[in-house]
Amino acid sequence: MDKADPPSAQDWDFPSEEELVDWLGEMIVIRRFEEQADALSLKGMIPGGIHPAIGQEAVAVGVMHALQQSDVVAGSHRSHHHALAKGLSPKRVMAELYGRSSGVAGGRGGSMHLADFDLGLWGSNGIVGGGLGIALGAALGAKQLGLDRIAVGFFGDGGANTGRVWEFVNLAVAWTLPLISICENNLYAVETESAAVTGGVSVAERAAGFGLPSEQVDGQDVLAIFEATSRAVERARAGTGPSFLEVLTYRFKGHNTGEVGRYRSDEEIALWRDSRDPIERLSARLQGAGALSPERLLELETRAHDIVQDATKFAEDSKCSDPSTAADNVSVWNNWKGHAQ
Amino acid sequence: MDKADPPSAQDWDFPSEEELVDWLGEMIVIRRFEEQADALSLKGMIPGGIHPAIGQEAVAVGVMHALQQSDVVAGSHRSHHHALAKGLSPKRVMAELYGRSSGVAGGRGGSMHLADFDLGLWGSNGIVGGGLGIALGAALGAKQLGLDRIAVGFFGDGGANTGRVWEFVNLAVAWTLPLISICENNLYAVETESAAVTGGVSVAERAAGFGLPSEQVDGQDVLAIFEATSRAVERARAGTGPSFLEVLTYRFKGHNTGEVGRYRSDEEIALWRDSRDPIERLSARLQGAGALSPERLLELETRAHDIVQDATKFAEDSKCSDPSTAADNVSVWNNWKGHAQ
Amino acid sequence: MSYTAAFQQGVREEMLLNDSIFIVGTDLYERGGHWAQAKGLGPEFGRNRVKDTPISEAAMVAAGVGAAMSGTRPIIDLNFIDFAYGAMDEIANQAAKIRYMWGRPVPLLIRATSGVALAGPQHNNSMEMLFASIPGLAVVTPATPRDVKGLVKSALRSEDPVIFLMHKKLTGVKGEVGGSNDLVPIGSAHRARQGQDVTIISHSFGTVTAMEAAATLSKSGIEADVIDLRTIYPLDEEAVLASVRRTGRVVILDEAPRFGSLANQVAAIILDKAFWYLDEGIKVITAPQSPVPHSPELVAAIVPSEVDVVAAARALVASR
Amino acid sequence: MSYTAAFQQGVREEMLLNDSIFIVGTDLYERGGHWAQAKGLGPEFGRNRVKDTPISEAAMVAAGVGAAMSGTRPIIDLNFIDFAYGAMDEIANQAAKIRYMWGRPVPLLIRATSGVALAGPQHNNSMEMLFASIPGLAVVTPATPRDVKGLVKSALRSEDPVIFLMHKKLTGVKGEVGGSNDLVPIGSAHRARQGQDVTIISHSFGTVTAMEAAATLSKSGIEADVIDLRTIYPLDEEAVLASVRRTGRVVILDEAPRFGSLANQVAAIILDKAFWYLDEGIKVITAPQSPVPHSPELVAAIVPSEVDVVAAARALVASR
Ligand SMILES: Cc1ncc(C[n+]2csc(CCOP(=O)(O)OP(=O)(O)O)c2C)c(N)n1
Ligand SMILES: Cc1ncc(C[n+]2csc(CCOP(=O)(O)OP(=O)(O)O)c2C)c(N)n1
Ligand SMILES: [Mg+2]
Ligand SMILES: [Mg+2]
Repeated sequence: MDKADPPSAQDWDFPSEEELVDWLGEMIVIRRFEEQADALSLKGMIPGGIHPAIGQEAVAVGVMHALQQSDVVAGSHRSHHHALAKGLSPKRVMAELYGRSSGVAGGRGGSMHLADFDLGLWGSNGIVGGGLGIALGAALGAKQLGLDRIAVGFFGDGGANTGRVWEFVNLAVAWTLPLISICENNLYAVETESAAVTGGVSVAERAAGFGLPSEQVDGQDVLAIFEATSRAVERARAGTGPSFLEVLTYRFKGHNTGEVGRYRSDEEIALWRDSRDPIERLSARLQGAGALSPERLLELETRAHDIVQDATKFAEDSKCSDPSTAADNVSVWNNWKGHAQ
Repeated sequence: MDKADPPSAQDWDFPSEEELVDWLGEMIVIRRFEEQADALSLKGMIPGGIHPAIGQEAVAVGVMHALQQSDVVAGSHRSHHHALAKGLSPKRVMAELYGRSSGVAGGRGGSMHLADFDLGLWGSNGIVGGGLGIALGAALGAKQLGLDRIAVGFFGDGGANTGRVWEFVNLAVAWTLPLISICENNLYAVETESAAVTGGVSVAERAAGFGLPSEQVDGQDVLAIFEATSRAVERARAGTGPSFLEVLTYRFKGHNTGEVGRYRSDEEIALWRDSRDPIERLSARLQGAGALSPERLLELETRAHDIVQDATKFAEDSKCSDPSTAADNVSVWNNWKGHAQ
Repeated sequence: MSYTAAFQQGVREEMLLNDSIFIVGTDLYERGGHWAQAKGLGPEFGRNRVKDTPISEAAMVAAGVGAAMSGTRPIIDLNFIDFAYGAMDEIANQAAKIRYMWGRPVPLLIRATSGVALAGPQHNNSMEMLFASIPGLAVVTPATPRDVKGLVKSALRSEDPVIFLMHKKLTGVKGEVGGSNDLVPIGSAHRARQGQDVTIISHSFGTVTAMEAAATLSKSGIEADVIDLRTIYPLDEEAVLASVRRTGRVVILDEAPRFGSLANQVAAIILDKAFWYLDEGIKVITAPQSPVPHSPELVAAIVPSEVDVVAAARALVASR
Repeated sequence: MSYTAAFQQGVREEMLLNDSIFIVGTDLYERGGHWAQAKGLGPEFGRNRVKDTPISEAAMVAAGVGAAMSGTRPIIDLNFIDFAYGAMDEIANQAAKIRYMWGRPVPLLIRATSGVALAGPQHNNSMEMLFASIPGLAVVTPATPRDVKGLVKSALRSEDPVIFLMHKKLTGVKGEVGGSNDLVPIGSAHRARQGQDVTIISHSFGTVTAMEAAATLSKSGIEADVIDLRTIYPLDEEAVLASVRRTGRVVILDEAPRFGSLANQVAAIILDKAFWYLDEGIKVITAPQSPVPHSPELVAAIVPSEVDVVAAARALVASR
């Protein structure tokens, strides 16, 4: 496997401990948001349900801190963490889950179709592997326009078995595009253990066969993610082309809200929850280093709580879009001549 | 790359020199058939044209001799060599190219849709990568039915950039299917140099990332092909699953009849034609070993000539299928009630 | 028995009768599929006949095609029909054409959940006409547990590929089912209600709406003939035309976007074969030319309702 | 200028005007594509704007979608439209829905060669209705060099995805083309011939057949109004209906299999909006529900011909 060498002159800085406290705060916001959304979804408040990313917060926060706001991110069906880490407003994300007009997609998209082009989120995506395709195109667009922008596409271990993912990776290699493909390997695709249906030693090694720097990263360690992404970003901005990251992580909850499969052992779940919680880990580390007092942690928690409560209230107070607009803006042609209906 | 270990107790024999003379004869028949088909196509006798496999004969002959007749082969758009080596009648293949009722598909298929289920040719295929999919299914079918049968799917270096090929390879690995995927790497996909658009060191190495034995083989050496395939066959029959072969070969003519691109240098073409012609090679080797007299070679040539002449005459003398049947046998439903049209 | 359980039961009975049937999909063995449509089959029949796959729609269908050509009877479960977009070549260029090219039957059943409901734009494509328009494929869209069971049994005894579409909104609907020898033929519509005033044609969940509308109409003395198509291709033209000849007035209800819809296709067939029986133009009720939004209120705004059907039928009858 | 060269000229002119246009496909740079449709653009505009790809239809379209969202104007050349089956999710679930979901325009042009001709079952799928039925896409099928050039220019100035289908049998057809500011609007049909006795509606190569039929009919005093649709979606209903109102008799010619065809779709629109203008039923002429065979004699047996059109028109006029 083509291990990514540390670049000679690195143009990114390690976060200070104070910054890491902020990152912790972001991870806590995501965690509380997801817990709330999961609970609301169980209560039937969120049409269609959600795929919570609880346990995978470090991936999103670590990656986004290695990016500029102008960089493009495209996600998967499990992308609330990507959206919030990319800076989308929890209020407007929650409103979108509710299907309200104040949602990031006016209630048209829902959980799997969150987007904000000002903030560089080019959509979560309902089709496994679909987000990576959009990111591929964004990387091409950036290159064609001569922009310094790079693009990141997320998908899961399940996505690594779709053909489209490998077409996308190959084209990025062939065209030396500034694309970072990130496989969030949480071991399962719905209830299927990916190891049982995925040939090869690892997804990262599979990717290496396509001729790009590829590495496995501990997905529960926000700094490891940040570093690996930063290296990939540096290569992409330097014009040397795409990179691949396989991030080893775990979702603490079921595939979607309410899923109660018994495909994972209690021990396995406990192992990850108890000893590989990305929030606990960072918190312990900062506390150990004297950078995080119990009061500060409480502050972060309180803030997260308030943000999530506000978001929920915002969503609940928002209205649905005017139903008479439900079929508007399909294309410039949808009101063409006889096509008023 | 997972190199295929030589099996401990090999259950296949090297061909005798006398057998190799037969193989040479088969290669010569293919060559002459293709030359004739190419010429006829240039004259406009073959609707839709053809993709001649001149230069790639050893691949087909070497592979087929490692198989049983009951084993399944599915090909690509360039598959006359596969069809003839699998035992299809040159007459009925030529008649199919002409679109005649005596053709192997009654004139419905043409060059890209040759098939004979008694002989185990489950079709050449007009869609890049499509034949490998059929072979995947045949391998699954064999396994489900408990048959000793294995399946081989051919595709090109261009096919190695389609997503479907890697989905197929992965599923064969996941299910331990008796599938041999063979990439005939002739360096070009139409006029595109595959190296320029294909990431990674080699197709074989890319395949290895999917977790199956994978090797590169000299495609101009019929024995090397035979041996590599025999090893793969042995693994498949032993139930240990799929293998991948990347076969390095070259097409001496254009992509399709009449193509006159200048994307390949004269030197390159000359190098392959002059020093890597699979027929010349085998012929020289057999002559060197005293196993092939000039008379015998002439006999082979004469026989090939006659076969091809007979095939052409057969095709020309054959009729088109009754036009009133052109839309028959689409499905059991196509004459359903109101659907007589 | 529920619509979903009827599928399971039909498949199970056929699997008991025919060893060569097996089912392939994601999360099937333990979970029984996303909709519980194969619940229990895993433990009963084992991993050889209930096969979990990676997320590889093209490979799933390709494997099914070749296995069907081998003489087995694979059921490929695509979960949501929308994911078939990732296997279109395998469906349209391989499965559908192999009999035509080579005379080789491809007894392949592709099951998926379809229909307009929640889950947003990418999971609510109306794809029945896409498949029905491809020569070589049959497409069925049962509306009741009885038809699910009867049709899946027919499909598993048929020689050619069948696309088996089960509507999201019918998943939990309960009803009686037939016995193990009760087949519903592919290509046969069901006259779900008898009436002489107006014909209402629909299929799948639309039949539920049509029956509700018929009940409402009946209260004001309008008796509707309700035709549940059940099969999209081969369409039961005789059943449609017989009803049109009876009533002379036609409402067609379809939740798909109008352009390219089954509704328009059926209208064209009626125009072609029963033009002189029409007392009036046909009322075609469909969704607008739009993706399906996430918000339930917006979805409700585009999906045709009972009210639309009642109004259309009344208008037709009024202009007698 | 040939039909193919008209495409090249339209693209070239727009590329000169707009730096953000680039073209992507297999074998484009040197060869100019399988049909010479981009001949010369490579050397003129360089590898940055004429990009050769691997055989990766899904990746090509995905790259186009994201690049279009970035504000560039990609042309994705799929060679044969049949290969779009390998990129269906990217077309139907991504390109077509992004404006609807997120308000982001996707100014993407997908070009491919289509139509029924030689090359056998897998290379002759009639896919125009598949695309036209997907909300969010436009589909154009020009019949003449003038329309190719005028429509490609419109498409390259449009904001939403356009599927641009060029018929195999028209590849070398010659004709005049417009100047660099002559656009043919997407969604506008062309009245290719004026007559008052019968309307013949077709598109793409069908227009050639329709015009031949009209010439033959004229000899026996029947004057046909020929409507070349040019755009499948958004269909120019006004042009169609205006002609129907003029003649009251309609022949629709389509080389696609009948079930799900554009011909039936147009018939349904006429039924819906001009029922009372119809003196007679509509004659819908299509191919049978079959794949396209290899043998030219068999192809000829399934493709509708001038003779069929003439006979249909005569029958309509006779029953006046
Ligand atoms: C092409 C496609 N096939 C199937 C699905 C249904 N589906 C949604 S999420 C999912 C599992 C994805 O697993 P993975 O990629 O590992 O992501 P994770 O859910 O673990 O985050 C599946 C099968 C889909 N959305 N798209
Ligand atoms: C899915 C698909 N895309 C494109 C084509 C058009 N096409 C036919 S053959 C070919 C080149 C194939 O190259 P390769 O796989 O290397 O095989 P070779 O022709 O060299 O034998 C292409 C692009 C096709 N038939 N199918
Ligand atoms: Mg996963
Ligand atoms: Mg090649």
